[in-house]
Amino acid sequence: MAKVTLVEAVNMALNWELANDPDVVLLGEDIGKNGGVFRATVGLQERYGKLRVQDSPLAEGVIAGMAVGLASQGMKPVAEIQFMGFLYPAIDQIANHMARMRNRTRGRLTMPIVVRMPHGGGIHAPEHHSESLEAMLCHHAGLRVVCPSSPARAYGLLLAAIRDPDPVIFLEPTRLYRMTRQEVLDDGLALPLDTCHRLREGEDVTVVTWGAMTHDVLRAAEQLALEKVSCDVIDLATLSPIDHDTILDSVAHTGRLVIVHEAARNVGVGAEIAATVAERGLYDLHAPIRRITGYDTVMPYFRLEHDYIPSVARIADGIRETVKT
Amino acid sequence: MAKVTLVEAVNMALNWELANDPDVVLLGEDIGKNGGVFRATVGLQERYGKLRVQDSPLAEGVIAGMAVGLASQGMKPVAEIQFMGFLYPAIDQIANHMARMRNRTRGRLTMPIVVRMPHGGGIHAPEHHSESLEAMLCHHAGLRVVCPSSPARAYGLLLAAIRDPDPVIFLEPTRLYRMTRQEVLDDGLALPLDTCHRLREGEDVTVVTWGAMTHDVLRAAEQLALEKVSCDVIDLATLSPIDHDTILDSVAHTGRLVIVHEAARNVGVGAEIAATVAERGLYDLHAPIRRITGYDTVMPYFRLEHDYIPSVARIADGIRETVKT
Amino acid sequence: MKTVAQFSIGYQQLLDSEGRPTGELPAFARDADSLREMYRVMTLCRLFDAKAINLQRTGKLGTYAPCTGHEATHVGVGAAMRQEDVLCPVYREYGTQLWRGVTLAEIFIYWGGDERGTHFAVPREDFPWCVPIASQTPHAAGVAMAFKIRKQPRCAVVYIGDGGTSQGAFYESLNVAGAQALPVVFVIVNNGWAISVPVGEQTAAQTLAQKAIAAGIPGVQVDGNDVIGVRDVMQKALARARAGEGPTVVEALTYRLSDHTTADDATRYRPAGELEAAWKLEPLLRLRAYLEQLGAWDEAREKALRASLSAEVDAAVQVYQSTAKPTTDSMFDFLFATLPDHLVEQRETARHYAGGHG
Amino acid sequence: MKTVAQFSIGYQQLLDSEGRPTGELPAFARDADSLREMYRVMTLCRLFDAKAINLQRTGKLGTYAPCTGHEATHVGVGAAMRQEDVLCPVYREYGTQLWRGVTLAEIFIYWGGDERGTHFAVPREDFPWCVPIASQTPHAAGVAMAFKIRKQPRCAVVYIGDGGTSQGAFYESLNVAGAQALPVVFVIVNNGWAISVPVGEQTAAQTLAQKAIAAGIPGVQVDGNDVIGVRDVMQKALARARAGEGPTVVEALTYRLSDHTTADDATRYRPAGELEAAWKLEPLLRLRAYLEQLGAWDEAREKALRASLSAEVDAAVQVYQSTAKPTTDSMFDFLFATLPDHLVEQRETARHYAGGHG
Ligand SMILES: Cc1ncc(C[n+]2csc(CCOP(=O)(O)OP(=O)(O)O)c2C)c(N)n1
Ligand SMILES: Cc1ncc(C[n+]2csc(CCOP(=O)(O)OP(=O)(O)O)c2C)c(N)n1
Ligand SMILES: [Mg+2]
Ligand SMILES: [Mg+2]
Repeated sequence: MAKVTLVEAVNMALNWELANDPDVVLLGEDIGKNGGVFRATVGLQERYGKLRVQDSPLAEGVIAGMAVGLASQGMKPVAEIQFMGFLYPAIDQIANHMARMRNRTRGRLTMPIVVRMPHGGGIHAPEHHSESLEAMLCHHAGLRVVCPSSPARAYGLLLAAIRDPDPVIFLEPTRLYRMTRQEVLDDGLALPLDTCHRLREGEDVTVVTWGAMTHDVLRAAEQLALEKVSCDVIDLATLSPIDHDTILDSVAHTGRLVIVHEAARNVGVGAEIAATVAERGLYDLHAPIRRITGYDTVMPYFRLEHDYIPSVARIADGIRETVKT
Repeated sequence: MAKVTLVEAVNMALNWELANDPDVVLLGEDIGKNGGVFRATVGLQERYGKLRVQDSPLAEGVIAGMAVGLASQGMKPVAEIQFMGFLYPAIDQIANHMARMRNRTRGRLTMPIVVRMPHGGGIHAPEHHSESLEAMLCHHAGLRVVCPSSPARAYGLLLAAIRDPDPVIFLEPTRLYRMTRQEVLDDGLALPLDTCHRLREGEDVTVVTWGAMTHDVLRAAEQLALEKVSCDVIDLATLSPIDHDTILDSVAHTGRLVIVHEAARNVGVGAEIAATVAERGLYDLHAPIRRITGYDTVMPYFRLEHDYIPSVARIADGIRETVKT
Repeated sequence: MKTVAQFSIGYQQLLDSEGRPTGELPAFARDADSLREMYRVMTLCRLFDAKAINLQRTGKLGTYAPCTGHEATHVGVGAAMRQEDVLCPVYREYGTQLWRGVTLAEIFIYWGGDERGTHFAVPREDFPWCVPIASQTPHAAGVAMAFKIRKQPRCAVVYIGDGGTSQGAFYESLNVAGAQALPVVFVIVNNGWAISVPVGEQTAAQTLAQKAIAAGIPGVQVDGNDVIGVRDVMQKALARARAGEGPTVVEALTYRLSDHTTADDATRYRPAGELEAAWKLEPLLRLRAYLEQLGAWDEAREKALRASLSAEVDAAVQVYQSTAKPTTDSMFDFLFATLPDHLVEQRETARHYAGGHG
Repeated sequence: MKTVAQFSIGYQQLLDSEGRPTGELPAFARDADSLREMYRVMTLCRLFDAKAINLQRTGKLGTYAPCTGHEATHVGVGAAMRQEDVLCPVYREYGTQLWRGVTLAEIFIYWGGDERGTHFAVPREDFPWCVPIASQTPHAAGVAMAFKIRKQPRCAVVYIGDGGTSQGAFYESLNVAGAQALPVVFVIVNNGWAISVPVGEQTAAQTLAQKAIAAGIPGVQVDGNDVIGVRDVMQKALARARAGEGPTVVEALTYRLSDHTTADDATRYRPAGELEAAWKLEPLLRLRAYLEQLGAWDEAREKALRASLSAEVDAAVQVYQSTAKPTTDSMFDFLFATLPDHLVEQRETARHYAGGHG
């Protein structure tokens, strides 16, 4: 079994589905001969041809809109947006059509689409290449939003996303693309959507996070373990719909909740988690909920990006404070 | 002093600024001779000419993008998006440029822009004409989002928005456009932004809402008053940044919080209010926070729109439950 | 300066405004049955339109977008298509839709504010009405791409208005269709107005067909009030597409003889003289004149047709008005293939308050 | 079928690939000082580019978009503009920016991941680099509209790449500029590639200049490696715009002699032969050949120029490298004219953790 990076796991999953489902078709900018700017699609056009792995013209609206058309014919398009900051030209198609077509047509035309894109910062890229815009997507009913935190989860969740009969936005954390390697069996087995993953069991505080931040949270949790603070770390994995029950169960046990995300705080996904616990788990809380997030500023150019993204120190301090209260 | 509707108040404010500030320029679809599909700009092109009150080509991206260009030259564009569901083609310009230009250029190019648009449902309009998408806008740093709840507030807040040196998204509740008349003095006096308005004082529960829902909340509060339940009703008015202090003060007093909005619940603005109270006001809460909102579905076609929008009965029941807990 | 590229835009009119052939006509124009069928659907559109406006005025229908004036364009396009082709309409192309099997009742139900109106029993694969202007155009490109991948001899046809040609999505779709030689035909219905904005203020382009040049694909203008001309141009464009030769842009020149929608009042912005002049060119009279020249139509047939179509429209109104309000469950049940847990609770709440109106 | 509109696209080249005039040249081409100034800035671009790539390779600069090969287009455009005009660049048009007063240090600081690089001391009203492809085009239309409203004899100039011409925003901007006769010139830099996609796969259009036809405005092609041809075409387009005659599209045919950015490896997708052939047409050699024909240039001057420009570049590197990291406060302080309350607390937090790297 090969040890692969997250981006290689994505490539493996795409390859599996292309090989096994003739309806799967990939489209996006520079995904063909170039294999994608992150190399997620490397080798696939060569293997499956120019029609099944298409270089799109430089227009995200067309990529998403053609995916809608393809899906209406029963194909399963997997579209790539080159960076999340370039999602905006596609959002009309995603929100007004992908998310709505099944409902609009009372089930007549369905949208088994995946829209993949890099997510988050930390790779010293230019402006607009480091965004975390999941909140905007999660707010739109009719979409699933998924964000893996490891190569194995990327493989299994991407397979699940492609096989899902409804549109899934698949966010790939750029910091993780090549950060670690993991053994991933290329067995075509999907992981379930709509469910959290517990990354570490603990007693004192529930920490919910996703994507690249899971690694920083785990490092903070390790530090805290030395101080005898034990964290129940939950990887949200599917950001919408949220598996609130797992979180509520954990909070019922720990009595404390910290949410960590890279995106800006204001009206972020963390707010939804906090709000739901304040509605359904209020009496379990022994301390105020805490969100440790990106600031409510624009993602800065890269000299400051590590001052924007919550650091292990900031996370550890926040958890410490919460546990003390 | 004339009694005017909300849409007439909008027209008055636009007229005031056009008359008093030569840098103000209006752009949008059908805002000229036709006076706007809701008649918000009626008479203005006739008075100020085709350059200052411009019919734009049918392209929201151009409307927002030209506003950015105009603003960079020190003009004060007031752009109209015909319905909020047609905001998506403009969102790239709003999020990637309007919200960022001052920060990007370290204050060299600034964006004194207002983007006006109808907000919410309840007027039996076709699909895409009844959306409430404030959450998506509020999540983006660098923008202000404002939503008036009466003719007088529309007048005063719109003046403030136009005079503000930074971009303001101004949401005009369609249900209120012609619902009530109110005496509004055309005196050019702006209301402050970034602050809530208390619509009704009460002891038992804090109810936060905005836009058209304020009227339904007030009706529910009246009903509840007969049952000796007294509601502290807060009109959020500026949806981003949120005046959390006023809300927290009220919750400190009442011990209970209900949030009512028309938009879908998941990752909505209500979540941010709830999360902040769960962080900063947790110990004041005597009962779980409750959100009474649109469902996490697509806004239905109009035969069901009143089943989607929280009704007075649903609001009253929710407050009753919260007060009982 | 050296010239490196040259282009021209042609214009086709096969029946002049009096219904006289301008030259040799295509074969179908000598088939009286075929012509009468086109005339039937065009007349149905006219009667349906009047009824819909009437229902709206009396509070029995929501905002409605009329089609009066566009009948030749819509029916000409429909008649040129094959059933297995796919249509991506905007919101007023009932003539094409009726031709393809959408029912009057479905149209009423849609404008009555009920998603069930889009659940076309026939044609199953056509797109529903598309309100966000121009956003339907990439769908057609995607549909056409599916046909190309699967090597099916089918075409996508997509409508757009003169106003819609200002939206970027339209050009993007033309461009991708050209670059990938997709089997799709773009039909620009130039009816002179985009709500209150006349086409001359919408663009500096002398024709809208020339938008095609930007994408390196052929563009052609046709008299959109000449159903024979429209059908002929469309048949050729579809044949090209089906043969793998790529997309075409067809600009149909017609006129919006109504308000934009029932929520609009065109007298605010539109010169009365223009409307009057346009009525002289309207498409039904023209086809009828030609049919009469062929000896294939007369007053008696006209009366009978109108009576039977009126009955058809009335029957559809019946179906529409007896369609019960959708259940609140229907807000939830079509969102996903299987309802996620958190929506089960919301569905319960909605049931509990069903029918509430504040 | 009647022809209702005809169009053609012209191509201009004033110096051939050997630097020989193809006919009579404009006045400025006989002014040796002016030509030498263009040559100076073109050479500066070339040296700057090499230095920037080198800094990136050694970890001292972020991802960088080189300009090698584009110098004639960029400098030709800059030289044709007036200082009071406004430029809306994409991300690699340093030649135009340097001509207008942007400094080398600002360019380094920008690509070093610091917003202060966009705070141009000169030209104050130019737009900063614009990363989201094509989104700069409506800005230029808006700037031009401001000039029109205020009756100022100024123009906006906006760049876009061949890949960028696939984005809807570009067409929307052409269209509004045409419809409202705005003083703006759109410069399409056709360098053959959009990252890995060759222009022939990007569109079926034979020329990119013909995109203008969709908007009813003039479009022209120019040899983008011929700085005299570019400047001349641009001067004429700007004169037209300034005279109130509206926008023009200029397509400059050049070639990206580098990788797309330092994060790219063009050998993965680009035929080596193509690159080799393109080097034979590169713009510096051509202008130098012409200057030598005029007797206005020689090896000694070349050496002196390169030495002085190298020193200039090194000095800029010094400034760049001695620019301290921005404070965390700077994330907050430019967001709004006055910082809202809730950000004061966040600014404190950021200060507290300043410099932390996880
Ligand atoms: C993206 C978007 N913006 C605005 C609207 C509002 N709107 C509906 S129809 C219309 C005018 C359309 O004109 P045209 O394309 O000429 O079509 P016609 O109505 O004449 O058939 C406008 C502005 C919309 N539906 N979608
Ligand atoms: C909206 C958007 N989508 C994708 C990208 C990623 N991207 C950066 S440059 C580029 C290619 C641009 O090609 P072209 O317009 O020809 O300009 P060139 O780089 O050749 O100068 C792409 C796809 C982007 N910056 N913006
Ligand atoms: Mg029209
Ligand atoms: Mg290029």
